[in-house]
Amino acid sequence: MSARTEKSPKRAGASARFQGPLLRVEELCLHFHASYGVVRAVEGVDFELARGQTVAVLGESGCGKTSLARAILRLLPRNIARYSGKVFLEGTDIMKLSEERFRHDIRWNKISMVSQSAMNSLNPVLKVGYQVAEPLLLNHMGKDQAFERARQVFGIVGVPPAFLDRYAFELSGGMRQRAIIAMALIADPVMVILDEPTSALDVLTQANIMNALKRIKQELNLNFMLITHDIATSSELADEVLCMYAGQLVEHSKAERFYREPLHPYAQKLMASVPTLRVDKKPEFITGQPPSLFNPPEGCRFAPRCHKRFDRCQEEPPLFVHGDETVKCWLYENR
Amino acid sequence: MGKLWAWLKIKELRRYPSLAAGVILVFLFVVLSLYAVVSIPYSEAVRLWRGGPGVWDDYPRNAEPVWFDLFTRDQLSRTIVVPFGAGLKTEEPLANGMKRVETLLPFSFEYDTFPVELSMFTLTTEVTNATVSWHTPDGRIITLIEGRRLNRGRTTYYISQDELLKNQLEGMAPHRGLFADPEDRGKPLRGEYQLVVEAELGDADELDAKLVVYGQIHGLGGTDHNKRDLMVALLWGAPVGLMFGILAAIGAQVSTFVLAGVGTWLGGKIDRVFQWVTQVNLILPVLPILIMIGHFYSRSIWTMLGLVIALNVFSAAMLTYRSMFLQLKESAYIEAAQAYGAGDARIIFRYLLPKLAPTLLPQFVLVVPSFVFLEATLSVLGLGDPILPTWGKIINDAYTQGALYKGLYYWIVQPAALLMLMGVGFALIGFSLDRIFNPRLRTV
Amino acid sequence: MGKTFARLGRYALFRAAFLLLAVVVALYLTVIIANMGGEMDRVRKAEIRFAVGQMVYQDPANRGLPASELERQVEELMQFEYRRLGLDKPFFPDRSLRYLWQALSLRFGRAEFMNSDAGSKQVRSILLERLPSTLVLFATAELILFLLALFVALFLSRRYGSVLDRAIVALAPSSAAPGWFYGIFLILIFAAALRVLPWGGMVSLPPPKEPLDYALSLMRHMILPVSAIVIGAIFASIYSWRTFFLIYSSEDYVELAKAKGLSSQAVERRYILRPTLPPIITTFLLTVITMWMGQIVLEYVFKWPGIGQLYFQATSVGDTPVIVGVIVLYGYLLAASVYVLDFVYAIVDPRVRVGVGGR
Amino acid sequence: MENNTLLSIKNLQTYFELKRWGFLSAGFVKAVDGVSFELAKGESVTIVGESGSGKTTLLRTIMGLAKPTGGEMVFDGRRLNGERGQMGRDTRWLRSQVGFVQQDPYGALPSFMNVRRILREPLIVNKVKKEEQEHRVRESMEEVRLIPADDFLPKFPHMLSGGQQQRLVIARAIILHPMLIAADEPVSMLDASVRVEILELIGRIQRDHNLAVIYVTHDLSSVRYFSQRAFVMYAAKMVEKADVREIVNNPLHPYTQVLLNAIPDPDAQNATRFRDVPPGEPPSLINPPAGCRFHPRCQHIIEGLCDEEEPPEFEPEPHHFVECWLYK
Repeated sequence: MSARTEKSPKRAGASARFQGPLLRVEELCLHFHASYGVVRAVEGVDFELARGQTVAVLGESGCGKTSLARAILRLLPRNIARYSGKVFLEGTDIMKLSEERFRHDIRWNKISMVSQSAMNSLNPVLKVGYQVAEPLLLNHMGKDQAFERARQVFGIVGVPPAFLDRYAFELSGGMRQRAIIAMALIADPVMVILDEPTSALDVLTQANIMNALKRIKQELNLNFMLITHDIATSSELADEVLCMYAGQLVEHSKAERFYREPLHPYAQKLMASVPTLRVDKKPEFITGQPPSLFNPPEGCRFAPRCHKRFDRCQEEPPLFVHGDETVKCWLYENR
Repeated sequence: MGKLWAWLKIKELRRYPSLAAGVILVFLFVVLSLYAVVSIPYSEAVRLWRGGPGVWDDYPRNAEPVWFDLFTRDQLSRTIVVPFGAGLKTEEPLANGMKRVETLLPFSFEYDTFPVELSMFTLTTEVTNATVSWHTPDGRIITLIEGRRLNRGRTTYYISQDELLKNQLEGMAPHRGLFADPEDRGKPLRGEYQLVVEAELGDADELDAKLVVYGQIHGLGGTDHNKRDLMVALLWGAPVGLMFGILAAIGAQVSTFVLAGVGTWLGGKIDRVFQWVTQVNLILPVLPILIMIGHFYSRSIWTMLGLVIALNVFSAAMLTYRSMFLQLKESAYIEAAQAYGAGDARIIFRYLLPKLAPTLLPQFVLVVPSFVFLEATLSVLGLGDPILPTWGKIINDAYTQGALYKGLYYWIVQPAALLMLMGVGFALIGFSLDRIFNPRLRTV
Repeated sequence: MGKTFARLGRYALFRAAFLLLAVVVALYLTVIIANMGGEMDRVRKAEIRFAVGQMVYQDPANRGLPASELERQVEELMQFEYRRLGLDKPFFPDRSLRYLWQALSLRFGRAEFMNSDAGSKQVRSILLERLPSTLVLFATAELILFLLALFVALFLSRRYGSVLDRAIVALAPSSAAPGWFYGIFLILIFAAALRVLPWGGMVSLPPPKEPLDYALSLMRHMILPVSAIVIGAIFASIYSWRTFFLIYSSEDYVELAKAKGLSSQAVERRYILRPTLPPIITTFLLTVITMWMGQIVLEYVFKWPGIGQLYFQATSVGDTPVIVGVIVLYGYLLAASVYVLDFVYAIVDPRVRVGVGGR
Repeated sequence: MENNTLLSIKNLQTYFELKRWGFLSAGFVKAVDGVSFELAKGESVTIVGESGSGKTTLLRTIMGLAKPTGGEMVFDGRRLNGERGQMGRDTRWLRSQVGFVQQDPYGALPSFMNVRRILREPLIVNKVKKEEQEHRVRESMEEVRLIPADDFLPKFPHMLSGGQQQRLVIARAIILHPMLIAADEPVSMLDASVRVEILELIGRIQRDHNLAVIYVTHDLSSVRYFSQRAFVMYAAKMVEKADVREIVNNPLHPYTQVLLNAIPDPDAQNATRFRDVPPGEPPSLINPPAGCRFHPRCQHIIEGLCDEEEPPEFEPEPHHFVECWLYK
């Protein structure tokens, strides 16, 4: 067990909570080196997130939504080309923190993550209980106290405590996903990033897990950042929506607005392509393909596929802010 | 196969220096093998290597290679041969139908170290008494033998082992004494020497003589204890090693690959039998069995090759290939092929095997050196092919003759270095191909 | 925990039975090969003739009898012996199974030409006398190879692409050559040229009395052979294990471990090293098996008085019982290696220990 | 009247034998356990269910990839599970009559063959004459809009986009002019924007050639516009069969109701409401629960009946079949 320097006492509920937005991201950029050039996965993303609000990050595959989460949690692969911008968590810019301080204060204590492939996110040779309790053991909590906490979070996500003593291969897909969600909650972080938490699961199991996440959201007043390409499922949790296209944020608006009548043309097309069960509306498809991320076209990146394109679109539009909605499209220049 | 060509054609080669180095090395060995087979045809190489009377007479024993000369300031002595018929012959008719014949065998000696051996060969019909004398550049004459009977045909007079002569030269071995500079007996005298053979023989008789002064260094590869020029074996070791390595690799790896494919696809009993035979083969002491068969039955390289292949078909590689095929067997494109009616054979040979062929290549190349060394190991154990000259054989001879004790390092280092280079050449290619083709590696 | 031990026990039992069966088949094959040219029969018959002949000629009762009479008695007794030992029955299945049973129980009878240092002609005592020196050398070399390769591979997996990493990877091809090959060069340098280490042999002659001196002398003699074995395989092992670590360090649970805030040492030990051990053990098993084979020439090159050198001497002299004896011993040693490493694999990989089926 | 039924299945069973230690029989996985339905020529239908419900095994049995162990299957008037010898010829004929579209487009294409080779393989296997092969290849590429054909023919799968790869899979599926297309989760790997494009492509081909199509998916909402009827499968049985519209708007079987209720539509209200979803997981197919297989998770359970006897098929409304005691 690595000796972690003595941690400040656990954030007692009473300590004064930071009043401003929980999370503020400014000009966040993340570019990778690939064999054929530099991939500009996240390009200048700005947004703010109030405490207790769940945000859904939507977009087609390859639009940079997972890279955005990785950038915030500083989980960077070896071939990094550029990593810049500011990320304010409860007022402090965590981008400036040293690796040691970041690992010690932020990782899992402030922000935790539920990764996409639950199937192999558990170490096959360690018992599940140990892995779930590990973050607490790192904070010098006693073994049985940590396991007691683990039993608690297993209860919250609906996993029988007996599974603490099992190995990963002895659990079904749904059980593994719940165990990882429990692991994300154990150090009661401020924000949990959920990267495609249920895309690999069956409909009923997915609904069960979504119910559990809703309960956690209400009881623990937690911030979720839900990353998914499945727009219908995202509406299960989302209070606000960030819509990404080709590495850029194109719209940030409230859930009611986005799911009913989104502003940005791409968002409109995206919503039109989502099939619905209860509403009798034939889905449409979007012609053309998303641009390559290593030499994206000049001006608005959706212009070539946009049905409302006009001459201003040659130039890249800034993010226009109207009240609690921001949109990156010249149509809303003087609204 | 398209992907394979895509890699090899474009400039990928430059991105992998070790691949380029490996290819060059192996290419050199291929050229060496071609040169060997062309310059010394098979039957000639076998004859030379078997040796026997008269084949290596003119070669010194345990001579170091010529390039030793580069490391010393002084000139190391080399072999000088005055062949039959080269001597100046004068005849003097005598009474009663006899004649006195005198043969002069001149040579010049321009070296700073003594020769290692001295021998004279005579070719006569009938000679009653012959006198052989040694003329040194500074005019001294030393009689070697006087009034000796030379019997018919070809005789050899080992001057350097003549004890009488040794005493005559104050105990110095003849091949040093005869050349020693009177003032400084530690250094040989340079200049023109002459060996004179006088004899009385019948008019109809003939007498010819040949002198060989064996030098300290000889040829590119030096010579061994049977006076054989090592270059023969050093050259011929290349084609034999290549042939054995590549054929064994083809026989073993390729058949293992195909059997693993067939076994995994058909599954059920066949797969279980293959798996079980592999387990038994894993426990089978392969080398001792090879040695036993080599001793009891036959050591020809072809039997050995066949045996090595047979004992390696169900090698551990079967397990690795099987696990790869098991994953592949479930993939969608195989199910699609079944869906449009492809039969078992077609699926195995057109869909399963080609997909993993790129991963077979590095394994195949990596296994060649292990077979080349296996052949060397067998030779070192005295089990090499009885007639073929190979590197392992040289190492075996050198080791049994205690080359290391006698300081004849070249004798062991040269074949070992060539073995090493060939092994490393293939391994270089194998490892870099492994990096290119191994699907899992590319994700790192 | 009880359930796990029971399952582990059952797994061990099953593997043992399986390996034993494999050894039986392997040895049966050896016996068949050994007797293809009637070698084994010839030896048996010569042995019987020797024993019977001695008995008849030294029997005081036959003192005065003419030679022809003695010969008749010898002949008669030999026929009787053949029938008793079942040598007259066909090779398949009778005699071959008899030889197999004798081979399995290490009863090889007497050597033809060789004898043990203690002077006994019994093949079994010749073998068992030389076994410890082989085991000492082999076990030490394998242990050093495993620990060294594991440590360096783990160290390198953190420095992917560094100069050291590229250097070691460039050296990987050196493992194409077997141990004995490097042995020759090592002797050349350290024994012949520098005269620092002994040429070969296990202990200096005459062997020192004190156990401590004996151990020191043994270690001094082991330096070259052990380094030869290690050099012969270390770079390839480092290369393949470092590649395993690289592949396993890109797994999802490793990234999750980093995200959990574990220090890089903790991530490396618990999330990279532990899960990669099973495949490492399997590749190490294959290296051990090829090492056993290299032992014969290595012991010959280093004059190490083990069963490898014994085998070499036996084959050059053509002493059949000893040859078959050594092969059988090798069979058992290989089976033991597979069994031990299989067992270690079961301990390291919970999937085997706990058995699949929790789903 | 020319018989319009393409495929009729009565009480079909497909079991897989479980072996322990390689030869001991350890029970059967009853993947498809008594399924019956009829499919007309040119009709398209969707089979919905969770993983482990047996929907994929049913599809593989219809395609001749899995051997049925019971019941009867008649394809285009030809009875299929005949005696030994007959079996081989039948299966090969059946496989040439069914085109297969798979879930993962890149995985479904051999990576070492170029497009021309991929399309020629089914023709070579089914002994189509050489001259006709080139024509058929170009015709099928035309059909799926991979034009101009010459651009694509020399390419390898890794050089195509996700959508193009799926088009190539469809081209390969129709090149033998089959009578039925079997599509196993054809679009679930694709992005929403491309998904509908592919479904429309299959719909058009179906209309042009009067092909029958069977979609197998867990996501009913995306396929509902492209199939006339929908069958719901649970634990190897077909619990409900009806028109798609009927199933969506008027689900009768408790499992169908729960299944549809679990599928979300994009609506901000979802974040506030909890979906009532039955606890537990689908039952094991080795020894399924007695009686109706859904009874352990069903709210409308009738004691003594649902948990003892297997419900037969009822038709409470015209063309709307359901296997549930509520409609006795």
